[in-house]
Order: sequence, then structure tokens, then C-alpha cells
Amino acid sequence: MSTITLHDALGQALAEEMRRDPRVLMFGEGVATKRTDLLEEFGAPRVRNTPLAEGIIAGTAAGAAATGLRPVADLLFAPFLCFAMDEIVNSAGKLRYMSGGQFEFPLVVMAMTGAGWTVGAQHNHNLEAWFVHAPGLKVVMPSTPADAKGLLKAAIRDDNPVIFLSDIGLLFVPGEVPDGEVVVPLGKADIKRAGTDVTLISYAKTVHHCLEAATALEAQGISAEVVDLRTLKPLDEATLLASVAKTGRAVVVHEAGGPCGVGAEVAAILAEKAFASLKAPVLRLTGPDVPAPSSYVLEQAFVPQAPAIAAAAAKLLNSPALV
Amino acid sequence: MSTITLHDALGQALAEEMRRDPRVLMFGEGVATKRTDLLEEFGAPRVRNTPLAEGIIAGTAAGAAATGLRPVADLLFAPFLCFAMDEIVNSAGKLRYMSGGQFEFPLVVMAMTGAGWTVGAQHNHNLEAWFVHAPGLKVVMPSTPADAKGLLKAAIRDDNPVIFLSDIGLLFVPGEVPDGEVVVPLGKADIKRAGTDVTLISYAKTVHHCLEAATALEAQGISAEVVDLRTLKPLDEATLLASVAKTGRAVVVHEAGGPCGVGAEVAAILAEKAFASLKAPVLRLTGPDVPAPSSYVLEQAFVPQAPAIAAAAAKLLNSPALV
Amino acid sequence: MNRTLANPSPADLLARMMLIRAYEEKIVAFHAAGPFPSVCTSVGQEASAVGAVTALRSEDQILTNHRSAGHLLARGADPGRMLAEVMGRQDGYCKGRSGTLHISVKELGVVLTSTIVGGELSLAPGVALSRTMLGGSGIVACFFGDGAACEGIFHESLNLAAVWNLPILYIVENNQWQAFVHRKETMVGDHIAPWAASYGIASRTVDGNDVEAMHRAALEAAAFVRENRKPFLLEAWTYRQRGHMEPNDQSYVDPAELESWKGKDPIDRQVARLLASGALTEAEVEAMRAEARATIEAAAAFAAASPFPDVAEVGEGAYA
Amino acid sequence: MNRTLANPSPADLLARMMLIRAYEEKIVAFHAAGPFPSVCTSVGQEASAVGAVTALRSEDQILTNHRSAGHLLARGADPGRMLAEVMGRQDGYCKGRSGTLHISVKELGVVLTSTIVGGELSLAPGVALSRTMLGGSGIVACFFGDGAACEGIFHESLNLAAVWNLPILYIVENNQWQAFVHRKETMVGDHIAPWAASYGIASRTVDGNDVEAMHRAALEAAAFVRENRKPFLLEAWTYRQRGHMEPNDQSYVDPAELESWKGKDPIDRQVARLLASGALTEAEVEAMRAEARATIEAAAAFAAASPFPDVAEVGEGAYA
Ligand SMILES: Cc1ncc(C[n+]2csc(CCOP(=O)(O)OP(=O)(O)O)c2C)c(N)n1
Ligand SMILES: Cc1ncc(C[n+]2csc(CCOP(=O)(O)OP(=O)(O)O)c2C)c(N)n1
Ligand SMILES: [Mg+2]
Ligand SMILES: [Mg+2]
Repeated sequence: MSTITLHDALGQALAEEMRRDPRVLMFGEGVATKRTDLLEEFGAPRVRNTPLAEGIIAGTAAGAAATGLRPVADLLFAPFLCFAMDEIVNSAGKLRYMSGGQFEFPLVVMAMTGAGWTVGAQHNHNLEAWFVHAPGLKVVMPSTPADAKGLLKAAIRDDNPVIFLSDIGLLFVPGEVPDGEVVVPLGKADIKRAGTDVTLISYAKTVHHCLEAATALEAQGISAEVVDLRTLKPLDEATLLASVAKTGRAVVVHEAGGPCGVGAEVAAILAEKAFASLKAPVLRLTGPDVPAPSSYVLEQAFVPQAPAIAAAAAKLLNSPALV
Repeated sequence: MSTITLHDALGQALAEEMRRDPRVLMFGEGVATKRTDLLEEFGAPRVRNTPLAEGIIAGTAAGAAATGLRPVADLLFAPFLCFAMDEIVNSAGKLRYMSGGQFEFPLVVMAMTGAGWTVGAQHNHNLEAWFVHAPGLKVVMPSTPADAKGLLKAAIRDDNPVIFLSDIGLLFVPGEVPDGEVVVPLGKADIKRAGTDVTLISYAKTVHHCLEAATALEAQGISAEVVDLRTLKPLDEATLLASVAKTGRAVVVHEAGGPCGVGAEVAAILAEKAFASLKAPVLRLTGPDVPAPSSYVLEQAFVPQAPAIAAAAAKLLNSPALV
Repeated sequence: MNRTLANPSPADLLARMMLIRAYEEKIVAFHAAGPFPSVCTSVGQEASAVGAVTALRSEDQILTNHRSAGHLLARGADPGRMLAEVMGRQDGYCKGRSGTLHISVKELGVVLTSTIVGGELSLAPGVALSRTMLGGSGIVACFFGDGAACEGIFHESLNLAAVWNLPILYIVENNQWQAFVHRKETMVGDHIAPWAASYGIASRTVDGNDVEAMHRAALEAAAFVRENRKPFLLEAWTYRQRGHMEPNDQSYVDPAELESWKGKDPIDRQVARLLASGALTEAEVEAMRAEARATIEAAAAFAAASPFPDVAEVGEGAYA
Repeated sequence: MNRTLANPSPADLLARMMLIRAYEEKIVAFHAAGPFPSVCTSVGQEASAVGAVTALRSEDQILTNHRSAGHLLARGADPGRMLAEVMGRQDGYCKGRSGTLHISVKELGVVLTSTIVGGELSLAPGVALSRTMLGGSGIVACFFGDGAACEGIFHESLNLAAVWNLPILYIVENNQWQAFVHRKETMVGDHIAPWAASYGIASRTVDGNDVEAMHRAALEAAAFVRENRKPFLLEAWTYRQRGHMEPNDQSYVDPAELESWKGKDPIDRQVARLLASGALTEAEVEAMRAEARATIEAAAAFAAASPFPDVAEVGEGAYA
């Protein structure tokens, strides 16, 4: 065990995978300037700065992946992915199916997002749901350094395009990471805390808010289970359903906007497949459906916090037939 | 009443609004070539061909909207919007809020999508959910010529950016359009058929499949209500909740992929706000989560069809406690 | 048909052009006979496709756009499997998933037919990066249109190729049209080749309706890319003789422009040249045409006999 | 401070540059004092901002990028409301929603500060189209960086502006850096100005660290755009003297390059020029610096006293 930040955990994962597989390379705006350790160890051809041009960065990743390399492209902040949607969605995500299986696209696109740096809505936009809604992609968004490391390693080894999103607010929070090889399989949720009365379902920063809420709920005699989705696509339905079969109650929490968000998908799965177990409505707590504001006070108010989560869960316990 | 196609209904709406308001103008790749009637009536400055460059088409619409014009940009097919996501999402959708309300963005972006022309996944991709998930936008997707006309007129008059999607499969299907001024307010769903046992919720092409299914269900003694959402954002929760309060059962149907689609949002709303009325799980019938295939047989198999819808509804009636 | 045609003779070049013409005439005939998937033909642009593609080697890779039948057939793709794909059949190169607009053929090094205009430009640098990093002397040929040159991704692609020294032969087929818009409405100058200067990329414009000139220019350009491991932009000056897509609609086309370009038809020109030089007789020319048509008839029969894909599998195959 | 400064004197130009420097030094001081929102300063680039913006008229409109404080202050924006915005306060120009990176000021014709690199380029043609269709002699000034010039939207924006004859004065501030990447790594040539030729757009490179040269060039360029109703590209050759953003990090910067450019500091140069010509005395210069600092201190006090926005309103204001 060592205690490192999520940012450093990603660095470890990159270095280990580049060491393991010479086809792995990394590029993006400032990648070679900022990851000097990788540049030194693996050399300029495998650690590249690029021009400021997200479309061609992602497109180059797709073209390289189709023809034998395993690129990791760093697109910096999630809203910049808007300049690369064609390459990610129309090319990387679709061309395997459209080619009748002739080509594969083993690539990773990394980006940061979320509240914490007061950078405003052109740097902070949680748009993971877009990629969940796009065919052929996988989507990962970890909440701890250990998961970040293990999931990034799995993402690099996966033969499909993986969108790997890091929560800005978690980047420099330290956490324990096991020594040696850590690979966290894509598509497996993690029960971060076991409980019996209500399931709090979340990912990234708000997992920690759920854990805080669970502690507060415990004081009220309510036992909350906290499920960290970790991988948003493919979604680990089995873990979700097992938890709600047990608790009969669910609150889904994320920072991204509500409409057609990941919380909607989770709630819809529960409404279809856990209907018989549900003792209360499925609640969603999400960021408001507006651009993320810059002002620190607004930015914090934007994110579902522990007291609101605890209150929502308590409400479910107190009035099961609540409408 | 006259009987015209959805395509012609859109043409009428454009002409009427351009006649009414000199700030309305239209541009896109081939707009001036294809809409010769508009070109003749309103002149070259207001009906423009553009270079092949979706980003700047949408960006120009945003810039013009912020400074006094009311542009309608035709981006042809929905997947091409991938080249315009920054301009639509980061600029048009966000800048009102981010400017503290200083600017408004009265613009319409039009595009076609859906099965019917075997054009494959780079022309046919139902990505309306992305725009529902993006703040500051409105999203419209009509199922009939009359709605198309009335909604496009409302969209042009709206002071916010509206994404207006036309279902390819409906474009040349004729339907009745009332004479005179028709404006269908944004944000109002339409009950296309009243019923009491189950609510079929849909939009665009699959509304017709739901209507067909409702006819089939009637023969089995099941009374299905068909709700056409028409506007996907803002979503008409009141109509949805009233219908499900009555029927207690819902099937949500659309051609777009399931994960984080509009159906997920509808199901999540029901799971939260109609929980007490629900007598059975909320089912979703969606296109498979793969790129839309070209081959006609596959393309048809991709779209939820009436028999499957009827079967899903019947299943809900027959085993209310179904899990 | 060979994958690559080393040192094709003038008659070989003509034969390939005739095959493409016959293929697309068959599609036109299908349309005349009833509903058929929409297709973008390259009638009038065969010289560009054949001249350029036959200048490539088998280790080279190709990316192209929606008007790709010429490039594929010039590369030696099986017209039967192509037609099967157009018709949505299981024996299509992409098992009916792609249709006409996105045919890729891995075994021939055809990485992509992109119907997202510019998609070929966005993937080309990555394909070339693989060439560079995995070794070998292969280069990448990227075919695109004058319309695609207006997309932002053109700028990004060429700039990256220049900065990273990627071995890409960009071939812009300036056919004067961009779907329903004439290039005069979308750019101030007539040519794309000069745009390469911004990126320090060498370029050249060639008569894209003269298959021999096109072939020579492409050989030289490919040699430049292969030896210097950096990009080159070749502009083929040509014309789209039919409407943007089938069924044919040219109501918006200036008839005089169309007629003048029909007078420069690349097949007619090559036929005239070979007849004039005595390399071929009228009878031999007719025999070649007949052979091309026969090949395509057989291909059509193959495609029509191919089964439709199993609809039960519609939801499979998006993931590796 | 006036919105526009008609015929600014050499000393006026200096005063505006000093105000910008004082504003950004205050931000640096805030950072030194403790946590403060990250800001991209334009230290070293004041001549470009002041020279260009003071060449505009009040009916003109401005779009700019993340490094916009100079453009805003040169235009006459209130430094108190700017700082309030940076600090997330209710009296900020955007009520704390934007923060430093996206300040727009409608009343000054500042349509956009885009922190999406290229956002200013994507909106500029539409703003100019409004100018064209709604009448008047206004033009649009669009400031962007050498990095933004590598984005595809640069290509699309300039091409559309050329084809539609839009009155846009594009001003590229080539400050040699694109965040953590030197422009030498991202483009083959040194300059952006020649890229305009592809679009048939006239262009010019000017010493962006000489405020008088910059002002004259911008006046001429603006006059060209105003009269001809078509675009022009002006390249300001300048340098980013601090790191990409605060707090300052320049570990990756070649110290020799940095020192050589610091020797060309635009404020020092203008001071030296005015001292040499006798237009100003040392004491007058010091008084000007003091006045700029006093203005900024007052602004900082105003900003610090401004309340935070009401968090209950966080979810409002996305729709008209
Ligand atoms: C991104 C995108 N925008 C628009 C279209 C619609 N479209 C298909 S082909 C075409 C014209 C392409 O022109 P050009 O690149 O010159 O190729 P050509 O058709 O002339 O061969 C257009 C606008 C598209 N397929 N993709
Ligand atoms: C679309 C996008 N990509 C990347 C970034 C991150 N970023 C912010 S500023 C910057 C460098 C911009 O360089 P340039 O345009 O030359 O402007 P400068 O900072 O030098 O003034 C980068 C890469 C961004 N904000 N937006
Ligand atoms: Mg063309
Ligand atoms: Mg710069």
C-alpha cells in the first residue's frame, strides 16, 4: 500500500502499461511537457505534444488504433471533447460494427471534469452520459486513486474505445493504492459501504458525499449501502439489482445534469427490473440543469452534498408510499 | 385542412416565419439550392448556401443570434452535429447563463435522422438525448406534418436555441395540416390516442408504431393511451404523470439507443413521481445500442415495431407483479 | 483482379476505368428499375481514382470518402462483394452493416470509406502514425473532395501531418461540386493545392481527367512521400458528371459547364489516345467494354443471390 | 475611463497598458497571498491589446479569448466589476457565473470571452453577419492566439468570412506559446499571417510589443475592413511573459528566450520612447504607474466588498 493522489495513480498506470506493451503511446496538448517522466522513460515518439486541435487528436487515436497501435489521447477538459465528437462517436465508436467487425479501436480518451477549480462551464461539464448513449464506447469515472489506477490499466488493455473521465475535485486527494499490479475490470461496480435499508448509487466525487451521508444516516439508525458504479458503460446491472433487491430503496446521485443522465438510466433499470423489490420511489439527486457556474459558492451549491443526500434517503425510509 | 408531407410542412413554417419576421434567415449546405422558393421570395442574403463546415455554420448561428438575428441553420443529418457540438453546447446552450443573462440565443438547428433510407450510421443516429442532457437547449422531434409545422414556428419564435430533428422515415409521409396560422407550443406533449389500461409513450416515427400497437391491443381488449412527447426538452411531465396516474402502466418506445436515452428519463420521472400509481414495471423498447445498420432488413429490425410494443404492453397487463 | 497493378499499361488503366464505369452504370440501371439504395457515383472521375490507386503499393493503406467505388475497384476490390454491400447482403464486405457509404476492405488496406465528410482526413494521420511507428515503407493515401477541404478537420489533419512528418499522400478530387453547392460558392480561389503551403506541404494540381497524367503525378507524389516520410497534396482537377447521388438530379447544374466537362470524359480521352496511337483498335475497345460489363453482370448476379443478414444479429458486433 | 479613445496620444496608450499591468500584478499578488482562482495573464502583451482595441469605434464589437483582461480594460471595462467576476461575486459583469475565463460585457460590445480555444473564431462570423444585415458601419474584432489558429474552426471561420465578405478584423496574438507547448512544436512556419492567403484574405504581421506600431497597423486594418466590408488578418508578434496561468510556472520555458523577450517589454519600450522624446518625465511616468495602481486597489476593494451570488439562484438563468 502506498498513499498517492488520483493524478499520480493515473501516472503510474500509464507508465506501467507503456512498459508492458510497446504499442501503447500517449499524446495531447502538453502531454510531453507535463509528463516528463514518461517522456524520459519512453521517448519522444511515444509521448507527444500535439497542436491545439482536439478533432485530429481523437481522429489520430482512432486511425492509429485501427492499424495496430494502442493510443491514449489526453483531451484535457471534458467540454473540449465537443470538438472531437465526430472522431469519437462517428468513427471510433461506430466503425467496428459498420465494418462488419474488420477493425478494432483499442484507444483511451482521457479528460477531466467537475467542480473544484471554479473554472466555469467551458472547462467543467459532466457529459459522461453522452458517451454512455453512444454505441461502441465504454465509459469510466473513478472515485479513488486505487480504482483510477486499476481502471485505467484495464481501459488501456481493452480492445474498445474507452472514455476515461477524472473528477477534478478528486485529482489531488490522496488515497491508498495497493502495491504491485492492480487491474480493476471494466463493468464492475464496487460496494463502497454495505447497508440494508437504502442504496445510494453514485460515481466519482459524489460517492464520497454518499459515504458522508451514510455516516450521518447511521446516526439516525438508517443503514445505507453505497454503490460506486465506477464504469458507467457497460453498467453493472447485477450489482445494482442485488443491492436494491436487498434494500428496496434507491437514491441515485451525480453531479451531471439530470435529464437523460446516468441517474436516469439507473432509475429506469430499477423501474423495470427491480420493480417488485421497490418499497419507495427511486430518487435522483443531480446537479441542476444549467451550465456549471464559476463562483465558488455557486459551484459548491451545484453539486449534491451529503446533507441533501441523507435527507433524501431518510425521506424514503419515513414515507415508503411517498409520491 | 390540406394534406401535405412533413417536408413541405417545414417549408411552409419557414416561409411563414421569414415573412413575419425579417430577422429570420436560413443557411446551410445546399439550403439555397434546395429551397428555391424561399430563395426567390426572401433573397440571397436571407437564404444562403454555406461551405461544408458544420462547426462554423452552427457558430455563425450562435453569433448572429446573440446580436439581433434569428437564424435557422440546416445541418442536414444528425450525425453531422458531431462537428458542431462545441458551438451548440458550449456556446449557444451555455452563454446565456454564463454571461449572467446578458445575451440570448434565438436560433434553430435542424437535422434529419432515423431509419428509412438505409443510409447507415453516419447519416442515421438518433442522438436527441445528448441535447436533452445539455443545459440551455430545447429539443423538438415531431411525428406529424401538423406538429412539425406548428413546432417549427414555435421554435423560430423561441428566444432559446432549439434543436429540431426530423425523422427521415416520416419526411415524405403525407398528413393533414390545418389552414392558417398553426403554432404548437414547445413543451406540450400530445395524447394521440386516449386509453385507460396502459400508456405508450413515444415520439417521432415510433408514435405511429405505438398507434398501430394500440389498435392491435384493442382487439385483445386492452385500452392503450398513446402519448406523443413532441418536445423532448422541456419534457411535459404533467401530461405524462396524468396519463400514468390513470393507467398505472407505461411502455416507453423510441428508436434511439436505450442507455441514457429519452426513455430512461421518462422512466426515471415515473419511478420517482408516479411510483404510487404504478401497477407494473416501466418497460422501455428502444433501438439496440449499436450503430444503425444500413441493410434494409437490419435497419427495420433496429426500430421497435408495433408487434413488439403490443406484446410488451400485454405483458404488463397480464402479470402486474412481473419483475 | 490484382490488388496492385505494377507498371500498368495505358490499356490496363483504361480497363480499370471501364470497370468502374460499368459498375456505376449498373447502379444507375438498378435505380431506373425501381427502388434501390442511394449511391454517390464517380462517373467522370475514373481517371483520378485509377491513376492514383494504381500508383500505390500493396503495403500502402487507403482512406476515402462517400464517392469511393472507383478507389475500391481500382484497388482490386471484388465488385460482387461491393454490390452485395450496397444491397445490404451478408456477402458484402461489411456484412450489410455499412451499405454503399462506408465500405472498408481490410485485406486490401482500405481502412475507411467515410461518409462523414472529413472522416478520412481525421483518421489518416493515425494510420500514418502506425506506419511510422510499426516500421515498413508503406504510405497512406487519403482521398477527399473539395468540399471536405472546407471542413476544419482538413486544416487539423494537414497541420499535424506536417508537424509530425507523417507519410500521407493527400489526394483531393476537386470535382467542382460539394453536393448541391458549387465550389465557387464556398471558396475564394479555384484550387485546393495552394492551401498546402500554410503547412509547409508541397503540392501540385494535375489534370484529373487524363489517366496517364494522373498516374504519373501520383507515382511521383507517392515516391516523394515514401522517401521523405512526409506529406504531399495532389489535387486532381476533375468533374462530377452526374448528380450528387442517385437517382440523378442536376437541375441546379449549369448545362454549359456540364457539357464542356463531358467533352473531357476520361474514358473517351484514353480511348481516343489509344486508338490514335494504334495501341488499340475499335474492336478491341468494344471487347474491353463488353468484358467490363460482363464482369459487372456476374457481380450483380452474385450480389442478388447473396442472402440478407440474420436480423437476430442486429444488436451484435459493436464491441470487440 | 472612456469606452473608446479617439485619437489616443502615445501617453494615453501607455496609461492603458499600465492599467492592464497593474490589474494583472494585483492578481499575481492575490495568488501570492493565498488560494485564488486561476487566471491567464497577458503580461508582456499589453501593447497588442491596447494598440488594437483603441483602434476600434464604439459601434464595433469584440470577441476574445481566455487571455482577455487587456482587451477588456483597453475597451474601458471597469476593473472593479472584472475583479468581482474573477472572484465570483454578484457585481461581476456576469454575476459570478463566468469567472475570469468568460467575461462578456454587452454594454461595451464585448460579445464574448471564450475559454474554449476557438470559440471566438466560431462566433465571429455570425456577429459580423448581424453587422452586415442589420446595417451600420460597425466591424467585428476577433482576438485569438497562435494556438487557436491550429484549431479547425480557424479554417472554417476565415473561409466563411472571406466567402461571405464579412467585416471581421482577425487579430492573432502570436505569443509563441500555446499553454504548455511552444508554437514550434505545432506549426511548420513561424507566422500565422501567411495562412490568410488560402482564403484570399489580406494580412500583415506587426511588432506586437510596440504599442504605437500596433495601433497604427490596427487603425489601417480596421479601416480596410470597414470600407471594404471584408476580413483582414493582423498578426501581433509578441510573447507571454508569465506561465500559461497563475500561479506562475515556467519550468518548461527556455530562459534565454524569456529574457530576450522581457528585454522587449512593451511598457518599458513605450516609457523609454516617451522619456527619450521628452514627452514625459520620470516623475510623470511614476505618477502614471501610481495612478494605475491606485485605480486597481480601489477596484480590488470594490470587488472584495461585493457579495457572493445567492446560491438559491444557482439553477436559474439558463433560459430566456
Ligand atoms: C460532415 C458531413 N457534412 C455533410 C455531409 C453531406 N454531404 C455528403 S457528400 C457532400 C459533398 C461533399 O463534397 P466533396 O467533399 O467535394 O466530395 P464530392 O461529393 O464532390 O465527391 C455533402 C455535403 C456529410 N456526409 N458529412
Ligand atoms: C478547445 C480547447 N482546447 C484546449 C484548451 C486548453 N487551453 C487553454 S488556453 C490554451 C492555449 C491557447 O494558446 P493560444 O491560442 O496561443 O493562446 P494563448 O494562451 O497563448 O494566449 C489551451 C491549450 C481550451 N481551453 N480549449
Ligand atoms: Mg467535390
Ligand atoms: Mg499563444
